[in-house]
Amino acid sequence: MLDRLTEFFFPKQVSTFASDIDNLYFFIFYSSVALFFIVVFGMVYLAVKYRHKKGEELKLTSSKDHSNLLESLFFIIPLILVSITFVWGIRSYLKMVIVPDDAIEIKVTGQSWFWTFDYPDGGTTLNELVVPSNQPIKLVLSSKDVLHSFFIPVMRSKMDALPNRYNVMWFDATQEGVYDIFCTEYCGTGHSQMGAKVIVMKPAQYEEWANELGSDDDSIPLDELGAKLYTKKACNTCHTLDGSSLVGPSYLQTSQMWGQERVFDDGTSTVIDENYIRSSILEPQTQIVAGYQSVMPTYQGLLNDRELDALIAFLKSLNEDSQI
Amino acid sequence: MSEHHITPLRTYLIIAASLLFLSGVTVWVSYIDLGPLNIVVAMLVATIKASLVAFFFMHLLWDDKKNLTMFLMSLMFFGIFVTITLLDTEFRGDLDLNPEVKDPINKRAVFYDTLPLTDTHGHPVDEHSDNHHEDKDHH
Amino acid sequence: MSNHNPDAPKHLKHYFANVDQQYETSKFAMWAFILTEVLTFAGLFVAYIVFRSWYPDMFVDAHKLLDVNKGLMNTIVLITSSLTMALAIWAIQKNNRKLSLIMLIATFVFAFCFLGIKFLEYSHKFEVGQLPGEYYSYMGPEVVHLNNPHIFFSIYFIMTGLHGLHVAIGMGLIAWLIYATYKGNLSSEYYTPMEMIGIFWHLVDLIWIYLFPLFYLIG
Amino acid sequence: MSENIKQNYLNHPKGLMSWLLTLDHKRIGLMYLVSGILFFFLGGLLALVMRMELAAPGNDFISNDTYNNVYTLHGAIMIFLFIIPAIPGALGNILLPLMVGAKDVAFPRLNLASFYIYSFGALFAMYTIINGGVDTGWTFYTPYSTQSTSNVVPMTLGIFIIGFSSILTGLNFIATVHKMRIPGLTWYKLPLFVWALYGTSLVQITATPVLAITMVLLMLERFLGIGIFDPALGGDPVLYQHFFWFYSHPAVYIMILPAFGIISEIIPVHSRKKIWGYKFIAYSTLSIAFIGFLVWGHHMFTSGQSVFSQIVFSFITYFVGIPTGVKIFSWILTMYKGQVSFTPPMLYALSFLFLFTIGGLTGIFLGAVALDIHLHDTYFVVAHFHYVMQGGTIVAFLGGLHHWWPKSFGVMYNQTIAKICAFGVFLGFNGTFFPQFLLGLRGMPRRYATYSEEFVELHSYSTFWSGILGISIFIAIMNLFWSFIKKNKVDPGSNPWGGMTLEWTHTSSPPHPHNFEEEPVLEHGPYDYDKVIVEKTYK
Repeated sequence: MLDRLTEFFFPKQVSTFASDIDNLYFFIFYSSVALFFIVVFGMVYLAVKYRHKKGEELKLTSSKDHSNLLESLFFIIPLILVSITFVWGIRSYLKMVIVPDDAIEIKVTGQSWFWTFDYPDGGTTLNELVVPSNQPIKLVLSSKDVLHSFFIPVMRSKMDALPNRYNVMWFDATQEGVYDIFCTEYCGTGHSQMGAKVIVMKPAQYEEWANELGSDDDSIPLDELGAKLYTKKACNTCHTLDGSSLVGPSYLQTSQMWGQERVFDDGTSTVIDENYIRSSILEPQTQIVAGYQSVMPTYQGLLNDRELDALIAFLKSLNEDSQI
Repeated sequence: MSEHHITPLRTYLIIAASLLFLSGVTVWVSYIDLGPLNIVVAMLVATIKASLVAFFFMHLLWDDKKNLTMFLMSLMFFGIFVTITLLDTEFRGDLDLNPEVKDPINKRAVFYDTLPLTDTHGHPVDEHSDNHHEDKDHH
Repeated sequence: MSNHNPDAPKHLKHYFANVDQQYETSKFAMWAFILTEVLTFAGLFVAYIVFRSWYPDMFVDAHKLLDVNKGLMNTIVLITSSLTMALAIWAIQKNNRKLSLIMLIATFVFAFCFLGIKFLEYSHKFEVGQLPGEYYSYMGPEVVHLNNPHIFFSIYFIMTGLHGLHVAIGMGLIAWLIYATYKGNLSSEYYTPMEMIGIFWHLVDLIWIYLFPLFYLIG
Repeated sequence: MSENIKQNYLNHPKGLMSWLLTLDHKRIGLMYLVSGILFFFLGGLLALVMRMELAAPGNDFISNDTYNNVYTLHGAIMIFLFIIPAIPGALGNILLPLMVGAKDVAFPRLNLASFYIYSFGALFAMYTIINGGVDTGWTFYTPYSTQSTSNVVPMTLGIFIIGFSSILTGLNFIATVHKMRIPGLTWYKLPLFVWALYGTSLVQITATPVLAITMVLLMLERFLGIGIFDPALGGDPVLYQHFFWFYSHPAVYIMILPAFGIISEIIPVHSRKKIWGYKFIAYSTLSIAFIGFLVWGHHMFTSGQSVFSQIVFSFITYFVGIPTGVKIFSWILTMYKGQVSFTPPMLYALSFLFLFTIGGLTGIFLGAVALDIHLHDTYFVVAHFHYVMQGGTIVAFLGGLHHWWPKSFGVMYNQTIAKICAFGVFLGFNGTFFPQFLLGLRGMPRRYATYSEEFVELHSYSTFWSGILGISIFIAIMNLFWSFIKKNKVDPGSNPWGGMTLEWTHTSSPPHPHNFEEEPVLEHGPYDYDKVIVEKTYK
C-alpha cells in the first residue's frame, strides 16, 4: 500500500536517504490530512448545525468565546507534531550534509545552459553524469556565470551552484539506470532546457567506462562523431537542426550559407568557412551574428581538435542531407 | 502647548561639551593598539554619544514612552538582521567536513589583474613601460 | 462636526480633537519614520559588518587611506550643528524668535560646512582613483597586497553618500524652517515642524556618530 | 439621521479635481481599489498566458524568453502592484478611520501623496512592459539580475518607489490607530481588522526600508559594480538573498495579515456570534508579524548557507505555524451556537478557511529541511504559496469586498451571481493548484517554459481549471461594479448583515464626507452579539 502511494507521489527512490525522506513526507502528510479533516469537518458541521433557518428570529447568541481545554489542545497538539517534524527533518538533513569519507569526488560546473562533470581520474563529460552504484558520490558544485541549481529528483537531492564558490552535495545510488537532472534555479532563456542525465552503472561497468573516457571516439567517422557531440556537448540547447532559430542561429541555416557572407551585429561580416566555425566555437564572444545576443560560453578546453573537426564536418553535412 | 517640557539651556551645553569631549577620546584611543578591543571601545563610546543625543537632544527622556519604544524597536530589528545574517556568513563550511565551501574560489576580483601599480597619488608607476595599460587610468 | 470651532487655532486640523492630540500624533509618526530611517541604514551596516568579518585585514589597511582629520572636523561640525538645532527649538519654546532664527541659520551654515569638507574628501578620492566598485583604480604601495579594497570604498561611498544625502535634505528642511520662522508662522504655541525637523537632524548626527569610528578610526 | 443624509463622500464635493486632489481617506481608498483591480486583471491575464503555454510541453504558444518575461511580470505585478498596496490601500483606507471613529487618517496629505507615489512607481513598472519586459523573476537574484539585458533598472526603481508609498501608508495607519481612536475605544474593543492592519503597518514600516536599500544596492551593482552582491567582484549572491528575503518574507505577512483581519470580521458578523478567543487572535497577529522577521532563511535551504542557519531557520519557522493554527481553530469555533447565514462574504470566508488550511499545512512540509531540499523550487512551492496568497489573501479580499461593498458605496450587487462565483473561484482554484502539489512532488521544477512528457496530464488539467478560475474571478468583480452602473442603491441607513462595528452602526452608506454626522459614542464592543440584537436592514 505504502509502496503504491510512494510511487504515486514521488519519482523512484534511488539514493540511500530517499526512503527516509519519503517517510518523513508521509508522516507530515498523514498528520496534515488528519488536521485538515478536523478543520473542514468542524467547519461544515458547525456552519450547518447553527445555520440561520428561514423564518427564525434573530436572537442573542451564546457568549461562549473560550475554552481552556480546547485552547491548550490547539497549542499542544500542533506543538508536538511540529517538534517531531523538526527533529526528523534535521536528523535526515544531517545525513544529507555529512559526506562519507570514501566518496568519489566529481566536480560539477553549471554554465548557461549545460552541466560539465570532471571526474577524479581526469576526463570530462557534458550533461551526462556517470556514477557507479552503491558507492557514495560527492559532488562539488560551482557555476561559471549565474546561479544554477543541481536537482536529481530520484535522489531527493538538490543544491545551488554558485559562481566563485563551491557547494557540496552527495548521494549513494542504489539502483542502476538513467535518471533526470534538472536545473532548478532560474538562469535565463535556456533554463527549462538545462537538463542532464545521471547514468548509474554497476561498479565494474563504471571502471571500464572510466578507463575508456576520452579515448573512445577515434574509431567513428568525423560527421557521425559530430552528430554525437551535438547532443553530448549541449549544442542542441541553443542551436536547432531544422532551420528555426532558438538562442543561437540554426546549424542548418549556417550550413546552407556555407561560403557566403555572414553579417555581425557590429556591421562587419565574414565568409562562413572552417576557420569561422572554429573561432565561433572557441571565441564566441568576438563575433555576434546580427539579431542574436552574446550569450554563448567558450568551449575552449571542452573540445579537442578532432572533436572540433567532427562538429564542423557534421555541420557541413547538414546541407548535403537536406538537398537529397 | 505650554505643558511641554522645556529642557534647561545648561543641559544642552553640558551634553554638547560631553559629545565633543568623547569625540576627542575616541580619536585618541584609536591610536592606542588594543587589538580586538579597539572596536569594542570605539563602539562603546559611540553608543554613549548616541544615547546622549537621543535622550537629550531628541527629548526621548521626557517624551511619551511610545516614542522610545519605536526607537528601541528599530534597534531590535537591526539586531535581528545582523545576528541572523551572521549565523550564515560566519559559519559557512562550519562542519569542517567540506572545507572547500568556506571561502570564495578567487579571493580577488579579476579586474585587479589589469590595474597598473600606482604611487600614492594614484598615478601609474611605469614599471614595464607598458603603454596600453596607461590608457585605462584616465577615466 | 464639520463646522469648525471658531476658537480653535488656525494650525489645528479639523480631524484632530485638540492641539495636543495633533502634536503627539505628529511626534509619534516622526519616531515611526525614524524607525524606517534606522532600518534603511541597517541594511548598509549589515553589509559593512559582513564584509568586515570576511576581509578583516583589507578593512584595517584600506581605512588608513581615509583622512582622520577631515573626519574629526566633520564630527565636530555636526555635533555643533546638533547643538544649535536644539537651541533653536529651546529659543522658540521660550518664544524668542530672533534667537531661534540665528540658531537655525547657524545650523544651516554648519551643515553647509559639513558638505564642503565632504566634498574636499570625495574630490581627493576621485583624483587618486579610490573609487567604488569597478571604477576603483588605486594601486598604491599600501594597498597593493590587499584583496578587493574596492568593496571597502563601495561601502564607504554608499554609506557616507546616503548620509550626505540626508544632510542635504536636512538643509532644505532647515531653509524652509528659517523662512517659516522669519515669517512668524512658528511660535511657542506651535512649533511642531521645528521639533520634527530637529529630530530628523539629530538622527543625521546620530548616524554620523557611528560612521566616523567605523570608517575613519577602526576601519 | 438628518436631512443632509443625501450628502455622502461620493457625491460631495463634485468635479474631477475634487477627486484628484482629495484628502478624504474613502476616496483615496476607492482610487487604490480601482487601480489595484486593474493590475489584478493584468496580472491574471499574464497568469492565463503562462497556463496556456504550459498546457502542453514544448514552445507551442510563446518562446522561452517571452515566458520568462510573463512569469516575472505576473509575480511583480501581483505582489508589488496589487496584493501589497491593495488591501491596506483600499479596504484599509476606507475602513480604518471609520472603525476607530476618526474623521480621517492622521495625515490625509501623506495619504494622498502615498497614492501618487504608488502610481508613479507603477508607471515605471508599466514602462518596463512597454519597453520589452524584465526576465529575472520577481526575486531579482544576483548575479543574473546584474547581467540581464532586460529592464531590470526600471522595474527595481518602480519597486523602490512603491516601497515609499507602502511606508507612508504604514506610518499613517500606525499613528491613526494609536492616536485617533474615540474615547472609550480601548485596544481590546478594537475590531480585529484594525489589529490586523496595525500588525501589517508595523511590518511595512520595518521591513520595507530594507527592500529599498536592497534595490538601491542592486542598481548600484549594475551601474558601478560595487562588489557586494556580484561574485565576480568579490561579492556574495547569498548575501543578496538574505537582504531580499529580510523584506520579502515579512512581506508575505503584509499580504496575509489583512486577510486574517477581514476573515475575523466576516465570520462573527455572518454567524451573529461573539468571536472566539479575541485576545488570542489579536496577539497571534502581532506574534506572527514578529516571528515573520526571523524565518526568512527558509527560502534559502538549498542556497548553500551555513548548516547552522539552516537548523535555526527551520526551528523558528515552525513557530509561525502555531499562532496561525490558533487563529483557524478560533474562526471555526466562532460559529458554535451562532446563527450562520450563507451570504456571499461568508461563502468566501468558508472557502478561505478550507484553502488557507491547505496552504498552511503544506508550509509544514517545506519547513522540514530534509524534505524541502527535494521540494525547493518545484511546483510544490508554487502551489503552496498560491494556496496562501490567492486561496488566502485574494479570496479574503473578495470576501471583504462583498462584505463592505454596500457600506462603502451604498449599492448592492446581485447576490445569486456572487454566490455562484464564490463556488466557481473555489473549484477553479483547487482544480488549478492542487495538481501542482503532485507535479512538485514528482520533481517538476518551477519557472520552466517547457517540460518533459511525464508531466503533461497534470499540467493540462491545471490549465483547464485555471480558465474557470479566471472567468469566475472576472465575473465576481464585474458583478460588483455592475451594481454601480445599475444604481442598485441601498438605503443610507441600511445594515444588511447586521454588523456591530462603528462603520455599520454610526454612519450612513455610503458614509458622510466627514465620516460621522455626530461624534460617535461607543455603545458596545465589536462582536457583542450576546448582548445586543442588531437588526439586518436592507433597502
